[in-house]
Amino acid sequence: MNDDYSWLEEPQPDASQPAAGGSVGQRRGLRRFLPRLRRRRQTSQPADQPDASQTGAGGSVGQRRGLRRFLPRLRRRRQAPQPADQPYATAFLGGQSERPLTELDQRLQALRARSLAIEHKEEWQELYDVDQALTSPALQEKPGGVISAVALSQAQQAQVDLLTEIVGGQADTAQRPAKRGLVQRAALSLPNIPRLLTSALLLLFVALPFVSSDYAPGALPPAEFAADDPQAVAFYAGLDSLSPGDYVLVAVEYGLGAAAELDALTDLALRHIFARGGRVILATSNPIAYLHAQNIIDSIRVRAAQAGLRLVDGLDYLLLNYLPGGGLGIRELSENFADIARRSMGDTPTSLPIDSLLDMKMLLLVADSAEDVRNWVEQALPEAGTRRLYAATSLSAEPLTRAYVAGIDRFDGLVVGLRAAYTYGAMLDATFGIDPQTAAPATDDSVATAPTGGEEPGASNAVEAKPSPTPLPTATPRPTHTPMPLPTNTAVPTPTSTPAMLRIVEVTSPQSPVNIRVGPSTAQATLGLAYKGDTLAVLDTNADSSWYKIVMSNGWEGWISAIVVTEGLVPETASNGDDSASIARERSVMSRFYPRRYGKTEPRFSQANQVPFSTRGAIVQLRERGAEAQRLQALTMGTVAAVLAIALGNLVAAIGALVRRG
Amino acid sequence: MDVTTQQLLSVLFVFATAVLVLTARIWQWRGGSRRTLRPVSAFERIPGWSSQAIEADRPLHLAFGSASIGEDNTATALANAELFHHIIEKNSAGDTPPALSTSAPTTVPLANAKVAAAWLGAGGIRNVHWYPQGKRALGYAAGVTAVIGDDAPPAHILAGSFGAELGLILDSARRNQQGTLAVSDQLAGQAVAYAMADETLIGEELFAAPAYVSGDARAAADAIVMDVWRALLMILITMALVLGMAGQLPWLSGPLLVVVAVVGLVLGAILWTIRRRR
Amino acid sequence: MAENTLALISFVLTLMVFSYLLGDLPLIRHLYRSAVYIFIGTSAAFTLIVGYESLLLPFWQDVQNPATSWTVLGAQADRLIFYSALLFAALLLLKPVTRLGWLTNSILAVVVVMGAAVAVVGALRGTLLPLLIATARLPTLDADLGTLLESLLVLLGTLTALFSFHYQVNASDGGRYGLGKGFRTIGKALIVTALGAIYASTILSSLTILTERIAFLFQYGA
Amino acid sequence: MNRRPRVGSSLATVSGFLVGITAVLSLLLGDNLALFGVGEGADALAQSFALPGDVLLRLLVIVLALSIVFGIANLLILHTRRVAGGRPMSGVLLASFAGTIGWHITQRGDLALLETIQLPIESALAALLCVTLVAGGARILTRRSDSWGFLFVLVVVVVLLGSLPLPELAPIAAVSDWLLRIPVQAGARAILLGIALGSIVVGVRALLGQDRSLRG
Repeated sequence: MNDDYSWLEEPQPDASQPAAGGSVGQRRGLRRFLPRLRRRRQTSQPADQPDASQTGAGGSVGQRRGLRRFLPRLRRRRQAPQPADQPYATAFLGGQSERPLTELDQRLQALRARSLAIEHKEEWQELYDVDQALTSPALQEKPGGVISAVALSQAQQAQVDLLTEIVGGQADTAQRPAKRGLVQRAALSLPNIPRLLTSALLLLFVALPFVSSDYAPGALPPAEFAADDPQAVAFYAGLDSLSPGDYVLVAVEYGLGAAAELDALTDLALRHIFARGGRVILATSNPIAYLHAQNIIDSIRVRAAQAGLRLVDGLDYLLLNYLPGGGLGIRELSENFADIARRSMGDTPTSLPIDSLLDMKMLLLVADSAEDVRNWVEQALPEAGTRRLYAATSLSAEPLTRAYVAGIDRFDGLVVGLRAAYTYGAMLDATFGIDPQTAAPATDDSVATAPTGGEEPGASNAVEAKPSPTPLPTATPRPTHTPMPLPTNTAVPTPTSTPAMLRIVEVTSPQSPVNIRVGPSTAQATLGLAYKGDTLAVLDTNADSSWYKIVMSNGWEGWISAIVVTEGLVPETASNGDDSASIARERSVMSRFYPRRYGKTEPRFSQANQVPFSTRGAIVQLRERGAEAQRLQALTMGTVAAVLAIALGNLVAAIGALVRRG
Repeated sequence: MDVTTQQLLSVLFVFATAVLVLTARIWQWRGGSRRTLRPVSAFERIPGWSSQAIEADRPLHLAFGSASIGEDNTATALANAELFHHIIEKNSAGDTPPALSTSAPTTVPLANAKVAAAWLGAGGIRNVHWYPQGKRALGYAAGVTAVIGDDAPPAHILAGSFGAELGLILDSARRNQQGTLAVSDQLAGQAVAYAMADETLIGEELFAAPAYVSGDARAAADAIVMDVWRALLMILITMALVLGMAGQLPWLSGPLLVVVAVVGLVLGAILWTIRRRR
Repeated sequence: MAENTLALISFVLTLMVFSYLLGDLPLIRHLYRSAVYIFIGTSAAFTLIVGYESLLLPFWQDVQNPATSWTVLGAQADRLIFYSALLFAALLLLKPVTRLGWLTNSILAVVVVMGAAVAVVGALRGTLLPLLIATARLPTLDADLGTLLESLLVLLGTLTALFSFHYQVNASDGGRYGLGKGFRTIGKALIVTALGAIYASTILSSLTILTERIAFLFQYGA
Repeated sequence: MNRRPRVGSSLATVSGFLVGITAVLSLLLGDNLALFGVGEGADALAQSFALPGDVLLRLLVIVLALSIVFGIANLLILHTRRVAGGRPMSGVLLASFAGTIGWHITQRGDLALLETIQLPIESALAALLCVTLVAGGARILTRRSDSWGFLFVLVVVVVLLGSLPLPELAPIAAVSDWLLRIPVQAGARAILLGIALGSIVVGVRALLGQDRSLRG
């Protein structure tokens, strides 16, 4: 085995014996050797580290000779120069023989004993041992060989002796770094001044725009993506081309660290999709992003619910289980989409009519690193037929992502960073800029127009009674198998003009939640859950009144055991007359869906997509607007500070280097 | 290019790579290359750090980052493991085994196995750190700065998969005057490594690292295979370009590309042999 | 907990992390450290929670349900897959303490190789082939001269940068002279340029996050 | 040097080899019906071809999902040991871990902790990263005082300036735009191709059982 280090590892036969020339006068022992190794390394550290040379006070030129000087020479004799030209200490420890073992202190003795015990393990056992079969023993050079005979020349020996004289007195200063001297520790713990200046400069500049509007340089981003950024234009056009019922796979691939940069884009894109009537399948290969995505979608949903727009977990959006293993999980998603979707929903049979990536209209990726972009491009895009990929990335992922967008056919649009988010928001506002309160029915392009005040926020309870067509995609390859009523079935009893009393049950069982079942028997499948305090409208009872047929807030019908509820009557107007009350009730029901209770079944329903287009646009309007403009100005200031710091720091360094050379 | 052609090309590529890997191994084993690997200064620092760690009785810090077996960066994790194996082995004379850190849980068994197999010294206390989690893991970076920083390693060898969070580790290492070697298969991490680490490798050099550190001829075989493929790719691109520019042929048709691939392969192999002979 | 308390906690934690900037001062260093330790603890816990609730539990329930099946092989096969996965993981976890080295090694080999297979397939079909094709297809003759030149430049740049990775050099001159040297220099310049641009955009990215934190501090302070 | 293969390592390499070849072929070819002709049974053939890849993938995904346990176990053991070894700080970690789990169990699914503790610390760390990156950028030439360092600094400064929305800097923005469009694109492509190549070569080596890690 022609291993270029093997000679270093081979102990000399008489290594444990005191060598012949091992006189007391020869101080080239381990103790002498090791500190020198250390000191030399330290002096060779970059010159900008002032403390580095402190321990090497004796770091004269002479020290640099010695081992490093003669080692290359050793190597050259081997005719096989290796890149690594410094020796490993292990080898030296093993090779040391000039000093009687008994003179060494305990630790060094132990080190040495161990280094002798080390044999270079040879573990190359190839498959079918091809190498072995094809290699004749003659070709395998024995380790040791030439090299073990090499000794120091007289001149080298003299040099080394001289060195030993010079540094000998300090040999015992070998210390652990942990036991630094007091002064040194104090120096270390003092803040590094240039660094502190840099931080202060940066923080100051970033903070200024928040303090006073006088420091607001630079123009805010335009209200529309510029034509010279075709990829951003394509991104907007792509998302805007969605029609109601289209599914979009949204990959949320960023952790909380990038939330401040990418949340705005995610939020806008989701709202855009919802506003176009699309449905969202969220996927992520990052566990924390899984939780974070829940929060994002929940905040959208809660705001939307205030405007009477219901977004429903399981139909309008679905958060897929977290995909473990990065690219592998994404590959698994593209191979077994239906399976993952089913598992993500619990074991409720679902009407989700998708079973592969091909049922998506497009893929949308929000990512903070080029790696994630690469993973989705490599593992999902090839499996997605002709579907296109759109991406929103952080600035740090931009250069590489651009290389991909330019190079890969079905990778279409790209928006980057907070600036794009600002423009994106402005564009959405312009597109969906209809005030939700005064929505004009004429703009409704997708669903049968609801003529009677259905556009009012909060009035969707009334709308849902009307038989509007379900905008489920019709071109799905697999027929939907829904053993339960479709969302459009009579939801709440049709409002009548005369106030009437509505028969309800309230869940009173101390053991909450209780199951809502498909039929009047505990043997039936579970359809959903009801919680203590929930009220449910009663449609019917079974023969012996031991089960109530109820309608869930989503419009689905189910059965609940009489044991766990108490019957009552409420004025029917409360359910659809008073907006605020109905919203409040709605939200209290909605809050039952938040947070997701993993592994439990929950009612799923959809009404958002039956709401006219004009009102759906409200979902865009309803977003929280942060201090985006201020943050953008702070970003500009921060960039200026960064440029200043980098330019000045490097200028000083360059001048310093010139002075040192001159 | 239709799917079938792509798949056929892929299979061809994998097969050819396999053949090349085996051939290069055998060839390298027999005579060894007369050409040397181009010098990479970063590798020359490792022995010094190793010595320092032994002398000061501190653990070296070897970091996988988010390189994980079973995931898409398996190759990185394997190359790392190989590199770390050599470093640990050469560090075996010391009292303290190196600290390995990773943010990918699957790498924990691998790292443990590596220490167990390569550490020939005493103690053998496994010193593998996992911090949560995954790619661009600030938790991991912070964990390294706080926890491993406490152990005061003389140097950090950060060869694996890191994002920009590498900046935190490098900054804290510099503050404590610890040496750093950094390389990442993620570009953001690579850029940070280039700007802030004492020593850096670039991208692919990571995959050739075992060849440098071990000096093992067989490890160098991989570097050779990559060289060959790179040359072939360059030839392929150029040929496809020329053909495409000529516009004479309905280029990018499946069969044509296969022909080009085969011709390129043969040409490359011939060129390669000639250069060897010389 | 009241909104205010939560905001106060966030505020204090943010400041604790920022205390890192003050350096390794005796007491202050513990602020940063404890923030980091808290952070690692919670994020490990969240990772575990997500792993359990959103992965293992659904898998487990799925296996119990005879009505669903992962593959054409049916529910029995699912169960087999699931239990062997459990066994695999257990053996890997116990690798340091078991004597079944050959078995755990085989399992490790399977995991490694599967990962490698996915990586190889992905790298081939996702990156290598598409980028090769795109690179070669870059210059379209009917485009105007400027575009053509630009795309040719990208192409040549890609080639030279690829070349600069070449590991082997002639032993005689160490790769210091000749045409190879020139190409290598240009290629390296391109790579350094790319890295510089990425570094700059990484700074911008983290600056964006810094602005958010500062905005939060101000918002709370006000 | 004993070079006789052990039973265990052969088993590992052989099983790795078989699994690897199956997985690569299955993943590469399994989804393409055209490859199997259009005749009767082609569909079934393609499906059965894709099956091993699917099964293996599934198996691995579950193993990976379970692997989180390795990480957690490692973290807890290590830090318990550190607490025992007189490093009380590790106790903070253990406490916050236990606290989060406890919170999650008692406050079923409430994500408030995520927003209150996790988010601020992680954002603050990312913000801190900004400072370290700028500070690191300010001393590039101190460390690397050659033409490469100079080029690097130049590109960083130009790209940063180019990102500023100031009309006075339009020429610089143009340069930075050109940089990003041509040289950066070329360099990034080369690095991407290089990494893909590296993964393939190392991956294939692992498939062939030539990797030492398989023998742990």
